Amino acid sequence: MTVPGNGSGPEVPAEGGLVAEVANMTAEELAEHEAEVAEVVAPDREIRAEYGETLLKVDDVTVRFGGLVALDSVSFDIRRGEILGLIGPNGAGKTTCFNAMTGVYRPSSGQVLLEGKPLGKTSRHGITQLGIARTFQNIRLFSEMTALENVVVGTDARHKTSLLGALLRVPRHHREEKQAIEKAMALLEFVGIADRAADRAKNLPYGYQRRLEIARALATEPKLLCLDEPAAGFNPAEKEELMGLIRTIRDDGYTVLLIEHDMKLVMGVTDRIVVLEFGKKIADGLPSEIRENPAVIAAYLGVPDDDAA
Amino acid sequence: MTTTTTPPATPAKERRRPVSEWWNRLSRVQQWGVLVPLVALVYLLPVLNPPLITTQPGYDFPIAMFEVARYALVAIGLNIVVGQAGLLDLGYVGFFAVGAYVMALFTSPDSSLSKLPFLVVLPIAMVVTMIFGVILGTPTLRLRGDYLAIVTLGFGEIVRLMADNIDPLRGNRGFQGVGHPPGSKADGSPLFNNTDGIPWYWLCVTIIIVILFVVGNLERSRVGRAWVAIRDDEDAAEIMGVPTFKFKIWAFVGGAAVGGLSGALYAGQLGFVNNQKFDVVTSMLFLAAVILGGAGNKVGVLLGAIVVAYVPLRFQAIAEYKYLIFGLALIILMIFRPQGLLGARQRLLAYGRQAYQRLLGKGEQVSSDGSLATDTPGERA
Amino acid sequence: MSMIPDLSSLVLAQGGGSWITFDVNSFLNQFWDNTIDGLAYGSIYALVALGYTLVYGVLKLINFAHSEVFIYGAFATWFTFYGLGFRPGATPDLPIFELVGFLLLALLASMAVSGGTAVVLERVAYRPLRKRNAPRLVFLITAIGASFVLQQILFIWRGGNPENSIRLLRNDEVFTIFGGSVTIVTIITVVASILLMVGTDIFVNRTKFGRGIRAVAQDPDTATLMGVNKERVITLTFLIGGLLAGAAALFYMMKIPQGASYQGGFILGIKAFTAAVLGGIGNLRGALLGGLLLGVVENYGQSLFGGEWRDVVAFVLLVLILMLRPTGILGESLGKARV
Amino acid sequence: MTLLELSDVSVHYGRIQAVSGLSITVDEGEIVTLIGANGAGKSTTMRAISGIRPISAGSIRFDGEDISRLRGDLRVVRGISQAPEGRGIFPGMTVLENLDMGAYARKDRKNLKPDFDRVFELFPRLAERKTQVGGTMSGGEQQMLAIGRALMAKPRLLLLDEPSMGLAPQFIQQIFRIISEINRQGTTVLLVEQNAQQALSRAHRAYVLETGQITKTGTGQELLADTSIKEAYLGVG
Amino acid sequence: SARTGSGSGGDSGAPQAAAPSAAANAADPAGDGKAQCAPTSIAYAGTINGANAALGQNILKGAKLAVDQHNKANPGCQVKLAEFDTEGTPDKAPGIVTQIVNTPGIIGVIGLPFSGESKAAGNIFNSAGLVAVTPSATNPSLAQNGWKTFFRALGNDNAQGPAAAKFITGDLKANKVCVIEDDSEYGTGLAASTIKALGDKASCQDKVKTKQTDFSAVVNKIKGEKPDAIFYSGYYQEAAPFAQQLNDAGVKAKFVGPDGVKDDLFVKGAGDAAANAYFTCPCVPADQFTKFTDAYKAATGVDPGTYSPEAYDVATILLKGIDAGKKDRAGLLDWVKNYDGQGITKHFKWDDHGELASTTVWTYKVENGKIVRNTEIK
Ligand SMILES: Nc1ncnc2c1ncn2[C@@H]1O[C@H](COP(=O)(O)OP(=O)(O)OP(=O)(O)O)[C@@H](O)[C@H]1O
Ligand SMILES: Nc1ncnc2c1ncn2[C@@H]1O[C@H](COP(=O)(O)OP(=O)(O)OP(=O)(O)O)[C@@H](O)[C@H]1O
Ligand SMILES: [Mg+2]
Ligand SMILES: [Mg+2]
Repeated sequence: MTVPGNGSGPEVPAEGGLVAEVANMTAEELAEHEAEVAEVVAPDREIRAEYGETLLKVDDVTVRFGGLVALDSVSFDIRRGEILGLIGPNGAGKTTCFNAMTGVYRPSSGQVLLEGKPLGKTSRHGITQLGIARTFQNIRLFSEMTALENVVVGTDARHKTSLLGALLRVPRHHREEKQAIEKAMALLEFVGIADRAADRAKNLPYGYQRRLEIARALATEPKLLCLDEPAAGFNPAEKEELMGLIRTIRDDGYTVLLIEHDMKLVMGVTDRIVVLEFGKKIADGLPSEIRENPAVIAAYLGVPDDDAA
Repeated sequence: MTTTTTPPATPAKERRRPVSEWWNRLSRVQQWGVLVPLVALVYLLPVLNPPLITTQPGYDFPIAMFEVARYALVAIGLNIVVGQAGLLDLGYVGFFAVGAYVMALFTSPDSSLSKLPFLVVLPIAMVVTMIFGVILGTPTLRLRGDYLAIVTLGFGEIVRLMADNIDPLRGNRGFQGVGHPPGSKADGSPLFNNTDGIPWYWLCVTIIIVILFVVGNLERSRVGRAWVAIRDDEDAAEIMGVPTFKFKIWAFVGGAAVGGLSGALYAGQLGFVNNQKFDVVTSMLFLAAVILGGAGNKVGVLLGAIVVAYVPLRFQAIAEYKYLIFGLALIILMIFRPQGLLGARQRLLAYGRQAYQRLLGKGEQVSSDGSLATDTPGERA
Repeated sequence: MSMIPDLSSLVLAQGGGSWITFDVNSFLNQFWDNTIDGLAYGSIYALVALGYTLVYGVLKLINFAHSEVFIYGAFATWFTFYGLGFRPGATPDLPIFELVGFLLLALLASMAVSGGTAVVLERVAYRPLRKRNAPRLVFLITAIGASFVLQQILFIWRGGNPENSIRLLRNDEVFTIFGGSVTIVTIITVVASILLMVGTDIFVNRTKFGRGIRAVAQDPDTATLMGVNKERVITLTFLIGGLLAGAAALFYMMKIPQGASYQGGFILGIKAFTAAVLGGIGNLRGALLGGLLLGVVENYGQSLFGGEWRDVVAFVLLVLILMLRPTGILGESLGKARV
Repeated sequence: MTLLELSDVSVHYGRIQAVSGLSITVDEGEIVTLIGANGAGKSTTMRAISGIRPISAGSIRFDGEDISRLRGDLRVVRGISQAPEGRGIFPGMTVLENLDMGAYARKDRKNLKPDFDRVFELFPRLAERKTQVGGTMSGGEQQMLAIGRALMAKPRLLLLDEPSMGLAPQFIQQIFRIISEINRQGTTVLLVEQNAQQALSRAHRAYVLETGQITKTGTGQELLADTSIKEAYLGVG
Repeated sequence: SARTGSGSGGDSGAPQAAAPSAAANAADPAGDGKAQCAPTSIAYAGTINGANAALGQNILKGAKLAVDQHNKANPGCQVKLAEFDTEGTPDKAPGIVTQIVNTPGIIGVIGLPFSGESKAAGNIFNSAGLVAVTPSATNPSLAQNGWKTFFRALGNDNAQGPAAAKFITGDLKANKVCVIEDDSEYGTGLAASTIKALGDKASCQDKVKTKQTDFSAVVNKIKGEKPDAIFYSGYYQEAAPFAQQLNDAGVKAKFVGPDGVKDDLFVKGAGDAAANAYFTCPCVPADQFTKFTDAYKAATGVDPGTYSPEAYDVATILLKGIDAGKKDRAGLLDWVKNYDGQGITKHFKWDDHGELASTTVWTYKVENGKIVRNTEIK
């Protein structure tokens, strides 16, 4: 993709812009275009953990709310390059686990380590800059901003321009702005909502908002992407699409932690699954193992209903 | 079963913004072509003293124009805090007061401090106000929403009461002979004095233009986006990597600097500073200017400032009724333009126009203004 | 906590210098007098604060025109006295029976006028904005505009001078507590205020209507889905706030018979609002606590530092408390908002 | 007999038309399902029926009465209750208070105990957490609360906007069982669901919504068998 | 002394003593009714609808009365009184005053009422050579700016403070005096000079705010101090509730207020407490000018307020100048500078600074709900 307004390509694109163009592309052109998009989306960055090594470690984490133990001495690893599923009944502590990882809650005891270093008291934005990004179970977009702007805020996490730089319009500011927009546009295309890039986030339909959250999280160039029920509100066909998207994200070099209640999606996309119940880890293994695990079936999966085909 | 087409029940009102749409369609060059003559006209306004618009015979028009411009400057500063970062500040007049007092302390013969020239004190006033911004901001920016509002209100009052009570600040006696910029007329009298509003107006308009550029630069950068993100959802912003505290302080300090600057100008033009006019009501009027114009829209807040400062001066001649008229005007304007004279809409991307153009074949934002059709889908716990 | 490097503490640190002097003696000597008086004034703050808190609770609106709602009640009291044939000057000697009757009449009038003003204000100024889904801050500006209008109506009608003092009841000492004198007005004010506040508290927390208020406050659309009539809840909220302000106005006029002046509500309004925030805005019991605390501490501050520091003390108290408890004394904790 | 009838209903958000010329009917005692892609206008339709979004054209009749201009809260009194998209829990109220709000418009508020008991039986988690504040509950717990609250209203017409969202699998099955159950007890249900498989198999009739318009209608089984539906909504194409 | 026949006013301690005959020959705005002049304007500049609007209204109405009387009596000389609202604040004043000096027809000004605004805008009158006589601004430093156009129609704070102190310690025989000041320039200035003159008899002090209504803490403090007298340095608006609350609390000390308090509104406002009050004022007792009082009441429906008589006098002086043929600013300025005559409130003759050449301070007290003359402080 080209830097916007940078000469190459028609200065004033046809009505409908890139979105319309893409819609009219032949399969071949489309593939090429998608490759370009993927290129921009995939970040190039230092990650200390090698593929397959532990990227993030949840080490004996307990979170209490008053008398309620939402997470009870939970430990598990996330390895670089994998898609790890985190499942469990409602109120099992999955979202709480996300919150403990991203600094929203501080663990009552235990710690979270990223690339071997404890997150300790790192601020929430600091954690994002270290490389953990997330989406929210209850959508939390910047409602007055356009979709594109939302994503650009994500890219800002990697930017260095500050007040003075912006005031004086230093070259770095120009460069970062151009890159940010280019990247954000690519991300919107990547998650499939570029056609409403200029809409305010709050006016987007639910499904678009969920995808926008993913795009915004990806924009922070995370080492670990945490998705909290990204498929909520999707129909099965859309879930299928989302599965593809998550795989592509992983293939682009991201590590993914996924909370989801849709078993088809979880079983279809994850490499490994951790199961929580009442704040405790009750199982940890390959999807095929989890599917058969009697404890998990009892606690979570339930016996398939007869009258639901 | 009868199905009649009932007339629309409370029809969603069509909101068009022909002017802003027209403006957005213009190219940069065309925009300049409109802007330059407009700015020239703005500069010439006090000289032209157009009938109907003039505040005379109630009030000297050039001085009125300076007052309007001063309000506009204040509104731009406050807009950074309220409009962009969404931090409701009801004590902004405190910064204004600090600027005015710094100017008075360093230039008035009534002060025991050593005297400095006006142009030297101007930046000092800004820096001191910025320090006050940090002092105020550091402990209070933890507070959310209206708690912040009332604490800032309290701070504004404390600043004013200090001016009342601390003897070296001379309370009601005040400081006479506050300094002014250099330059003199043909007859040797100073160019900047308290009877001629024109030079002050020109100075102030020039400062406004510079500040508009500066604020515009900030708005279309990481900083402006961070502010809007904080305004929309502070938690989400923090988790998306925005150092919210830092940017909130910056907003406070930036707003404070502009407030201090306008306070210093005010002191210079009047040539006199005492403890009056730094009260809550003044803060409210500043805020009214911002909201009336459309919080977050820097051109809008200029219009808002014009309304707030100008209306009472325009009706100066019917003194008994001017504040009644003003109050009614506030209510009626807000009912008819609840989103502000110009709706709140910032451009937050430095190359946004091109980007949207490329992506969609049309520039900028397309959805209607949400403030009239709110139903935020994603709920907040 | 060393987190308060605000201007005031810097200056206080220089205490004993020429700017500010501590008068510990007078503080100790008048401690009980100040406490009792502070409670009386604090009850008035609290009643007015309830109006702020209720409206804020429902609409998240700082109703700056509430001070005018209050002062309209004060004028109603004055006009009732005037209409009953009393004139400025010395206090008449009334038989107890008549006195009570007249005061109740004034209470009714004052509550009716304040309540009416509040409801009209809501209808004329705020409802059109709600219909148009205006952003929250816009209400604030309209409130300021309405405050101007209500003030100016009084100014144009009655002029700038306060109405001359008419009072039916001398503010005599009834008994003393630890040497602090308790006057008849103090007793009436404190007792009646507490009764009114308890009543309001029961009404809001125990009745169906009260749940409606809370529901509209937390999520207006969903409240509608539960069958709550949003408009009626809002109107009622303004009405209750107005009625309480009207009652406060009578007590105020008994304490300060010169109180009916077109700008006379302003400072009291700011203080009452401060009290509401101190206690935790949106919280009824918080308003009571905040009002009493503010009334008392102001008095202490004044006797300790001198009259010019009275308001500074009030605002410094506010800042300090919010530093320690960011949502007021009884306010809900912020941590509740989940991510 | 027809309980709810929308004819030619249009709804706008500012200048955006979210629903245009939509007509659906729901008969007394039915379960009717509305399916459609993201942004099709399902939730908008639900909001219009409940009266929290004004309609810009057309009419809505409930039980023979034109309610197009009726205030939302009065529609609840007439017997329309909704568990909205995004759950709409009152964040500062406890579980008990939230449930109690569900019965706000009921005339027979004297004896709610059996209704509370029924909800607690359906969702034991809520019974464990009676005094937890709604805003701190987990997503799924909130969803249970929202459904339970809608049940407390004992409505004639129950509108459910994606009730299975965020629920764990065993609960999803249970929710659908509950829907069938209360329907058998006489409540008419209009259901918006992404879980089309389940929804269609339980529904008497269904409508397919695309960009604000009805494109298909039929019985649940008919639509389940429809290949284009399968492809678009069931993910088995 | 330059004052005509006012000398042997009242014997101290003998209330309602022989009236000073001064006001009998006070200048009358009506003049001889034969004045001829081209249409001319004078202006009132001060608060009309702003801070302390009531005070401004008092002044405006007093001036208006003089102008109306003049115009009615002199068909050949119609003078217009233009009104300008400064809102009493220094920030509005320069714009207003600039407008006034740029309005060619205006040749004399009654104003500005407050010291703050006077400081901010006095130089504008000066450079335009437009005479501005203030009926109420009492800050001493105003006269020290070298402004040739500034005149003050009453004594400044330095005159009244010592006199008040003398009265309190002498006539009232007070040994412990509490001085309470408000936060106005007038109040603080006057308090300072009074405290200085009281010396160590000023045993306690406190401050209150303009628009304050609840004085419980000050009252409690005073209660503890048990003073013989209280000097309240401020205006009647706060003085009235303050006095009443003192009285309620059982404080029996004498309550003394300056000219800002000496107002019928104080008497009405303070209720029972008024009986215990005394006033000092550099003004001739009002019973000297019942004619004015009656006319004022007839014209406006209310009693004259603080500074209404001063404003009437100032307007009269300007009007007499116009009647005497002064038709431009220089002429009228010259007229005022050299004026020497009796007004209803006092004798007017100014020194080079625009201060009255001499001022006498009178004391007053309340009898049967009316303010009556008490003594002249010598
Ligand atoms: N701030 C809080 N205060 C009190 N309890 C809390 C708080 N946050 C979470 N909880 C409780 O902790 C438990 C775990 O919540 P969490 O949100 O982690 O569940 P979850 O696994 O994400 O469930 P779901 O699948 O329903 O989203 C729940 O029972 C919830 O009610
Ligand atoms: N508050 C709003 N302001 C503007 N447009 C809106 C608003 N809410 C919804 N829309 C628009 O209305 C259309 C229909 O939205 P609606 O929420 O009804 O869809 P839906 O079918 O419920 O989708 P989903 O499956 O994602 O919930 C969408 O295009 C959406 O962008
Ligand atoms: Mg969860
Ligand atoms: Mg929906």
